[in-house]
Amino acid sequence: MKTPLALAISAAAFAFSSAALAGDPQSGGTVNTIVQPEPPGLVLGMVQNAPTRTVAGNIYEGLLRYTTDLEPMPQLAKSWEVSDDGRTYTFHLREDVTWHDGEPFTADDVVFSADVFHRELNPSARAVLQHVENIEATDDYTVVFTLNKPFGPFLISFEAGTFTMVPEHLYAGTDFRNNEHNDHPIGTGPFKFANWERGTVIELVKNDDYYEDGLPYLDGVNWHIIPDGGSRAVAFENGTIDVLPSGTVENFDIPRLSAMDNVCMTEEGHEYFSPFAMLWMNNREGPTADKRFRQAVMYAMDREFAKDVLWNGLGNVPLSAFGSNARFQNDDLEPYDYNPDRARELLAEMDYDGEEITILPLPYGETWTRWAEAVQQNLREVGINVETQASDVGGWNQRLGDWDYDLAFTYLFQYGDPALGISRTYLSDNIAKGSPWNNVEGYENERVDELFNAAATAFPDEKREALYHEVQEILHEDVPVGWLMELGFPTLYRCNVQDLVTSGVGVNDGFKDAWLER
Amino acid sequence: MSFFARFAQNRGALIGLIILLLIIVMAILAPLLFPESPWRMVQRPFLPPLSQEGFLLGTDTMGRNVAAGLMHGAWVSLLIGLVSTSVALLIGVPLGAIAGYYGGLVDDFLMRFTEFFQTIPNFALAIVLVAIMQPSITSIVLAIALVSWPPVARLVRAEFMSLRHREYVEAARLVGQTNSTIILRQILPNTLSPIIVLASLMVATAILLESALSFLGLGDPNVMSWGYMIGAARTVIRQAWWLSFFPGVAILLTVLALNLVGEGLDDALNPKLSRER
Amino acid sequence: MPVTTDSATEHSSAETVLSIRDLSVALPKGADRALAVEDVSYDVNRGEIMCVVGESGSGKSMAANTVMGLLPKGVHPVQGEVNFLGQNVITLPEKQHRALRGLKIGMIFQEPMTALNPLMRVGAQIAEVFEAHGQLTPKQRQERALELLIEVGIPQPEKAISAYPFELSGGQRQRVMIAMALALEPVLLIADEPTTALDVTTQAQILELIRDLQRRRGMAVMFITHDFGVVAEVANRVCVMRHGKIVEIGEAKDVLENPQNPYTKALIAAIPSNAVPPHRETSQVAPLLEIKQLNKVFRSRGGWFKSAREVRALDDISLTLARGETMGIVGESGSGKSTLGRCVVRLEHPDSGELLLDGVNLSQLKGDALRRERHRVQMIFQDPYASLNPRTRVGMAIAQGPMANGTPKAAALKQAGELLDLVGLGASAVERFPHEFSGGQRQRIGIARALALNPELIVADEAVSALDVSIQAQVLELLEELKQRLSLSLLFITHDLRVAAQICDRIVVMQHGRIVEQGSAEQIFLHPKEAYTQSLLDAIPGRQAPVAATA
Amino acid sequence: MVYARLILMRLLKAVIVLLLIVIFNFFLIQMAPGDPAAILAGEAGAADQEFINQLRERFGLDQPMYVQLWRYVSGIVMLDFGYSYRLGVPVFDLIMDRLPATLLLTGTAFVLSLVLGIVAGSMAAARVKKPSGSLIMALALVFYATPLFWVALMSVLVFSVYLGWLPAYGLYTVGAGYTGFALVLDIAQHLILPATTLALFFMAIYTRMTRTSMLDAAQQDFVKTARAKGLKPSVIQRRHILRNALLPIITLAGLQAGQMVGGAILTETVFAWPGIGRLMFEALQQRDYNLLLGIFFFSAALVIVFNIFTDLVYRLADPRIKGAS
Repeated sequence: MKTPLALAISAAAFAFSSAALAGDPQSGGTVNTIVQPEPPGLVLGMVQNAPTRTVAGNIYEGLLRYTTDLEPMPQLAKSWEVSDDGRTYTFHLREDVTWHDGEPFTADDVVFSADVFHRELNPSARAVLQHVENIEATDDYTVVFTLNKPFGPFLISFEAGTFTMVPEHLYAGTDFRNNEHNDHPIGTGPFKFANWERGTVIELVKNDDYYEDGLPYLDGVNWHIIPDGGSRAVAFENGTIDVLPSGTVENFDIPRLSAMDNVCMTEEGHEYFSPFAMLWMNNREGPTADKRFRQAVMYAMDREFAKDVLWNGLGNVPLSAFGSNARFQNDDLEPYDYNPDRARELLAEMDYDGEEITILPLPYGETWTRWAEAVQQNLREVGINVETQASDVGGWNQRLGDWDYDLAFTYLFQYGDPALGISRTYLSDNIAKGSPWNNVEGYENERVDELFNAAATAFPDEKREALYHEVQEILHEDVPVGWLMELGFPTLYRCNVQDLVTSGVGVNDGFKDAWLER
Repeated sequence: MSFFARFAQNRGALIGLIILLLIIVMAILAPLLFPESPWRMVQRPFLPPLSQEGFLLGTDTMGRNVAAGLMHGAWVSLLIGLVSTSVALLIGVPLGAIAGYYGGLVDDFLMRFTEFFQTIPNFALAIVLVAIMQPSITSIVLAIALVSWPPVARLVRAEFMSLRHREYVEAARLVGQTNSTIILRQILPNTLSPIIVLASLMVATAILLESALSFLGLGDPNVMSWGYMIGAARTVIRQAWWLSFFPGVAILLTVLALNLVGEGLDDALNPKLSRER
Repeated sequence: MPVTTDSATEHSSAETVLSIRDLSVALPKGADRALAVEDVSYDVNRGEIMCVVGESGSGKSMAANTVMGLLPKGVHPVQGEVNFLGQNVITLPEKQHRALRGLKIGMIFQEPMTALNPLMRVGAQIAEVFEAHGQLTPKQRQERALELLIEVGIPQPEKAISAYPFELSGGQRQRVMIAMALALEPVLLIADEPTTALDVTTQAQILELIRDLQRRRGMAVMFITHDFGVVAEVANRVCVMRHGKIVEIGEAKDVLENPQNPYTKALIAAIPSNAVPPHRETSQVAPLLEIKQLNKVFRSRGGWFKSAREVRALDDISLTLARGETMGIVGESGSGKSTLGRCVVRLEHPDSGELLLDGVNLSQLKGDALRRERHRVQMIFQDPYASLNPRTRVGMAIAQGPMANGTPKAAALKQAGELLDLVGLGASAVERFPHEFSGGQRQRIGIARALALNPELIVADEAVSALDVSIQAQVLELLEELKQRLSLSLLFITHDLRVAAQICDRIVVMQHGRIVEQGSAEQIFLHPKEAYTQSLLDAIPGRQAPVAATA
Repeated sequence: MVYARLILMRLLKAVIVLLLIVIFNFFLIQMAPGDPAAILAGEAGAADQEFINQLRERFGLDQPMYVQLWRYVSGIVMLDFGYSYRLGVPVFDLIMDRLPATLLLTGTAFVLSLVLGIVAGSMAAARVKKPSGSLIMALALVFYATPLFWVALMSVLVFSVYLGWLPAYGLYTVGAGYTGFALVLDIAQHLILPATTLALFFMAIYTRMTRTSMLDAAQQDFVKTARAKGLKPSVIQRRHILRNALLPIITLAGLQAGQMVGGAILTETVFAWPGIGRLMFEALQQRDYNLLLGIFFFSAALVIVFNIFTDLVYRLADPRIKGAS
């Protein structure tokens, strides 16, 4: 017997989206927005980096969407059930869906996408799929996933960017990466790929045969490619650009831009990712190997200053390893407030000999550079001898991949659930050279491993919560990495663009519901 | 007429010299006037110039004192300019001298080598070099030097070619002086003036190059150079014009001064005497 | 003495084209003297050639440039009149003055090599003259240009007219210049050292041409030169200048035959006599230098687009030079005489043949071996300005040789002092820099430097050609004297037979890299065997005494 | 015919130089830290070893270096520049997409600077020691001394933001759907700012150069001859002085023309001009070796072509050189 959970949720979801509507939508109009940097390709799953997600999220779709509270909403799957043991997930697909090339979308596409395509190409999907024992289509419009153990976050892993549906009839049996259709992606989404002028613009046009009645309202979306932050700001100011997705303008411009009339700003729409800025601290060698040193760093950094000056007060200084958007946050931990004296004490206690350490800024634009400068200054003021080590993206990857650093900036997506976004940073079996996204700091703690693994597969959530709270206490004490900020990535847009952000991934699939008020 | 007299005849040169001296003084005084690191966040960000006691030129995006940055920057920019130029000379002069003096195959080979370097667009090459060596004072200086030596080599070569058949050089050969002596004692001294002039201009170009690199984010993050200041201020140029304005002017003045001085040197070192007679 | 006045009156009868009165021209501040010319007065009359003679710095060209309005910047007349056809050009507005240039006054310059625009065809440059004065149609201009080229006797005028200057020889370019100057049949032709840069034979032809044209057109010609030989060739009247003042003026005949002013006398005396060279006893001792079948070919390296070209600079040259003997190598430019000299001192590497110095073959030595032998043969260079390193003190310049050959610095410098004494500059010169010396003095320094290694043989390459006659004489004397004192052996290379005649025991005449004739100086001058030698002798300006004047 | 032969030989030489450059750059870039796989993995936000290995294998980065070099060079010989690692598009196409934009920009700037520079220069030369002349030179000097990117920023600020006269970035108004003349006009508008900024610097150089070399030429004897003919000063200036003064400028212009591709990186970045320079910078940041090498190859080729071209022009301008053959 099955719970009516899914129906309840989907009902809630509808309620939500209809509530969001202000006035009645009008059709027509094209929105000009920005993608930065130029994406390497548009086939989700084959490429997962941010710009690709932003654009292709409107071409491709996943089985589910998520509210800004990360509650699942129906998308390609109109409903779903979860067995009591939490091991079987059954999805009922919509029957009126067709690919952009007219072929019908069926359960086989789902099986192909999940079992073949993503298993081969998509690391983030692989992370989830390792828990999946078997995927099968029981009929044309029903798919059943069987897990080897319960996996808490399974239901929120179906977002388009992570777990997109790709057309079997075009990809099955081909060399995916050299498939001719990669240049002209075919999805089920509200917009169709029209044209990509390298270095200038990617144009999407309305999918007239879209299965949801009346959607989308827009005739098209133009994603402009403007490499220079300043120019992007200007473009928005002089009206060529209507929407600035999060992170497409330098933070310093945001106050000015948002102050312009007929400009609206929302911080919503990145809950699914809730980017978490961290300071890798090399746990293997040098002063940073000492717990007290790492704590000292936490006390030495004026994170509030960074938030106010560099991030315009947006975002949130985290308490510890779990961000405020993450589930199961343990909030009765003692915060690491700015406290240089405490930092000096700790350094004295471990009698730090002034050995020089380096700090590696994140080569993603001015704000990060400034931030590194600020932290460097903070650390110097408590007597830590730190030099900045400049490098471009390549050098940054290289260094982190080879563990050749002392302190390094980064930020990670949390993907809504600790088991997806957080544990990967601390699990010891996640230590491997060559990737800047795993347990780069080299933290090893059996207890932590146990807790995380148990929590991931525990069922139901109450069990998980207990485990996660304990893990947070340990991490909070050990400070394997520095927890800098949960970044507030605001989206700026002309106020006449309505219902732009209706999900936890914001504009990544937001243009589906968006409409222009005239 | 004395060297300086000839130099001073060119009023521009004199002005240039004065500006240059001022900048050098700035560089020297920096540590005295602003003992603490220019990176120190000392005040509220985005203070406009003159708005606050002790912050003549205001503060930057992170509340750092622009005046302090400017003066420490003078030091960095000049340093980079001078060192990279010297390095370039160290590469270019010997190559040019040898090519010009011996001629023939040696010359051919060395000139092909030089052309080769000139065939790769300068700035692009500089960028690549810095990217490869990862930004730092050293890598920047090297990169600048590596892209700016060919003109030196060419100049020196040309000078040597025109001088090596001068009668006094032949006389030196006749009395049995060794090639090295002839190169160092007879010819080189007589090529110095054009080299000096070129060098003064190269320093200017080097400063421009460095600023351009920093502008693209390829500067040394540990030193406050003018180029860095502009690069950093570029994103906020709209709300804080002064952040990129003052360093911009500083660069302009320095380069300007160096050029004026260069012209002055040219007049003073290459008196027309040498041409007519 | 009142020469100026009576010369002025004397010719008032003949139609005066140009009359200069009390002209003074100021030099810019900082020059060696205040006035370029001072109180100069003379006339130039229709149908005569007036020679203005003087050594460098005498201001002989200043008047001419004033007439043309071509004075260099900062130089300007401060007093006097320059009346051309009755109007004073000094006060003439630039526009009208320009109208005179080319139309009424034509001018030729010294350097035919640089006086023509390298980027314009000869025809076009001539046609410009007509254009400048708005005469004729473009087509007619070309026709006239051709006629003029024919008139000045350019070979293949049809080709020359569309040639670029660099495609013509020096003589031909000078003819083009003349054609230009005469295009509009000016009343006055100013010729500023028009033949100085040319070979003797060419010089003779150009002089002939000018004289001839002058006669046919009855122009007035103002002929500026430093060479009394040339004066003797062409002058009707002479005006001798020194330090900006006129020292003597009068009929060419009178001035040449019995000059009044001592300076004039000195100048005339200084022209290497065209009389028979003194008979010299050639002491037949063992030969010092033996040259056997020496060959040298210059190849212009075949570049990416040009094919290699060959010039036989030395074609199977053989000669011997006895110890203590002075041998003159005479020839025109391109005869290979300099190449010979440079091979002997081994600045050039001969392709084949032997250079036996005291039996040692220098011709094939290289590198250090060569360097060690170098001190045995030294050279005196042509250009007193280029032959000394401007940044090296004179003493050092001389001492460098001995030092390079192992003499300690102190000793070398001391010796340098003695040598400077020897060449008549005084040991004090050691500390000074070349630019503090005059051309003649520098040449003495050059000699001292050559002597410093007391070489067995000295090669003097056009050693006096760049000097004013009076200086020339002094330097030649010095050489003569040194020869006696130190019993030097000299290889004396010159284009100037007169000079050769003065100092050489034996003379070798070269042409196109070959030896045309050799023998004792006497022999060569009195009984030349070869036509070419004869033609050279004939070309010597003023050889057959003052004649032209009376004609 | 001399030209044909000359060009042929030069091209031959060029090929060798190009190959050398390819090899040189190949090793140069290999020295850079991080490889495209690592970076793509990095961008992907989540990557495991398997993912990276897949990429490496695909890009042939798992091969020993000499194999990679051999593959690349032999590719070049067939004029196959490979695929862009990041964009998965043939390098050749990418470059051909961008080249026109760059050539348009730099070409315009080039002509602009050359013409204005020579005009200003000769004016200055004619007005030596006059205030007007000094003013020209002062301006030239200022332009020369001002950092290019700084001018760019300022001009955007003034003309695009405050005055709103000109578009601030891009090659044309995206989405406006202009065609024909309208498009040309639109592009022209977009061209103004970047082209002028780029031109200013070189203009300054030409101005100064023209002046000096005209003053030199004015000293020559043939100028005296010309005056002796009674020619008008204006004619002398133009026909005799300027013509001779232009020779050194041709040489310089040739050099600059060659640098056009590399020289525009800054301008292209600030003005978001979709050209080669920017592509090159991005390729470098992405360690997109094939693309980067391809761009270097093309820009070097361009340099060589322009050198040859310059030689020809020089030959036309100066008969003496023809004569030398």
